[in-house]
Amino acid sequence: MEIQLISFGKISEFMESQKMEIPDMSNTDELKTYLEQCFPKLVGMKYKLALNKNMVQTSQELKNNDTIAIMPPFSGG
Amino acid sequence: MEIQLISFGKISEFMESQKMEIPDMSNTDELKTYLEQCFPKLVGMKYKLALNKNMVQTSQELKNNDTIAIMPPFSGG
Amino acid sequence: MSEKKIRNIFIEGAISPSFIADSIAGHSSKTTIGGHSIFMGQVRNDEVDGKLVTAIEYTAYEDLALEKMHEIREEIFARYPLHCMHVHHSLGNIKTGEICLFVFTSAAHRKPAIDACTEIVERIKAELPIWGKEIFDNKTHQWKENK
Amino acid sequence: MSEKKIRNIFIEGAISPSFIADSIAGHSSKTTIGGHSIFMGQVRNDEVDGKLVTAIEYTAYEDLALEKMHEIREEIFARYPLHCMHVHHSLGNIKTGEICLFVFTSAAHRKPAIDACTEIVERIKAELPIWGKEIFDNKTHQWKENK
Repeated sequence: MEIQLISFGKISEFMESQKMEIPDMSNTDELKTYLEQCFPKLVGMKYKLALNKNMVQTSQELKNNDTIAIMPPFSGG
Repeated sequence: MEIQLISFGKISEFMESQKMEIPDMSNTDELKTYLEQCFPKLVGMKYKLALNKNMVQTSQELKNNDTIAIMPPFSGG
Repeated sequence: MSEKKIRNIFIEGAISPSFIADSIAGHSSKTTIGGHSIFMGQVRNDEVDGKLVTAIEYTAYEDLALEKMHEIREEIFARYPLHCMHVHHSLGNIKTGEICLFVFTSAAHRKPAIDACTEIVERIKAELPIWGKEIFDNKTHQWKENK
Repeated sequence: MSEKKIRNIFIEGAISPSFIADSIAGHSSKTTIGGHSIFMGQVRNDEVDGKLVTAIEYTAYEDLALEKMHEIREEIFARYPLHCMHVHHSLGNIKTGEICLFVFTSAAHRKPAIDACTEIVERIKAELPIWGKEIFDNKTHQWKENK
């Protein structure tokens, strides 16, 4: 399956926004595990996901062509 | 004795600022009683006194030529 | 005795938005500031028994008010890590929609700026000998009272 | 479903004092307003390990931030009797001393204006996907984190 990855803040320094071919998987928890394997710098970092512009609180179902944003802690204001 | 009376707000509508000759008296509590006799509209009104530009919390000694301000509740801001 | 610098807070007439803008702009060289808090009081056209407020006429016992404001300023600076604080209050006739009070605090971080500003506004209303006379559209009036 | 009017809060570059003055002046015709509360965030020249911050570069996940700000706006209006609320946040490079956040609330009485303003500032910092990159005088940088 394919997903659109968007990264922000310090995460964008080692993970570019990109279309990404990933093994089939069913939810965002599995995706986190996968991403942490591909981008070991993510391990131990605080970050949140947004799935198709909705904040992910608990694991969400993942579908082909979904857009996933990876966001480090906010620092607006 | 003589005092300088200064009035503010709605009190100034019935009690003009004036130099006032009053019977000798020793403190501001006595003055309040006297003023309420001279200006019956004061009775039952909420007001504070200032003696020579200091707020009167408890009765203060009164001397000849003191300045007494009579102030209804504040409404600045 | 410590030296006392009594500042004037009173402005004859309304406080203009451009006066406020100049005050804000004056802080851009103060680069240790991280947060500013502002409160502005504006004259409302309240309705009382079918009459509309068209203006408030402010008077004050100026000497005592400035002394008291000085005390408040000292206490606020003692309790909050403020960079600066500015207070302006109108005297005279202020029409509905015009600004009659401007309180402006600045600090490195937002919390002291916000908390100090709020406390200053409360204390101005409670402690400064200032009176507002609400002028109605039929030329009658009533004296405001802060709650 | 209720109709959603998503407002843009983002401004490219710093927020100027004259922008703020115009915003204030625009409220003088709203004569049911009695109190305005404003918070402004300003870029500080913090020192970190001997390096000085010269600017903060702000980026945001704009779509999500605007959705979230819309939610915050609806909740604030549901809880406080506000007349109006305005929020502006900078994107791009904001130099020390410049203003990057402007929150402006107005109500008939001071308390809802002040309380709502404070709550909006807290929620913007905690909930909006915005990132600040502190640029140091030696061209290195570090990513800010709100506490």
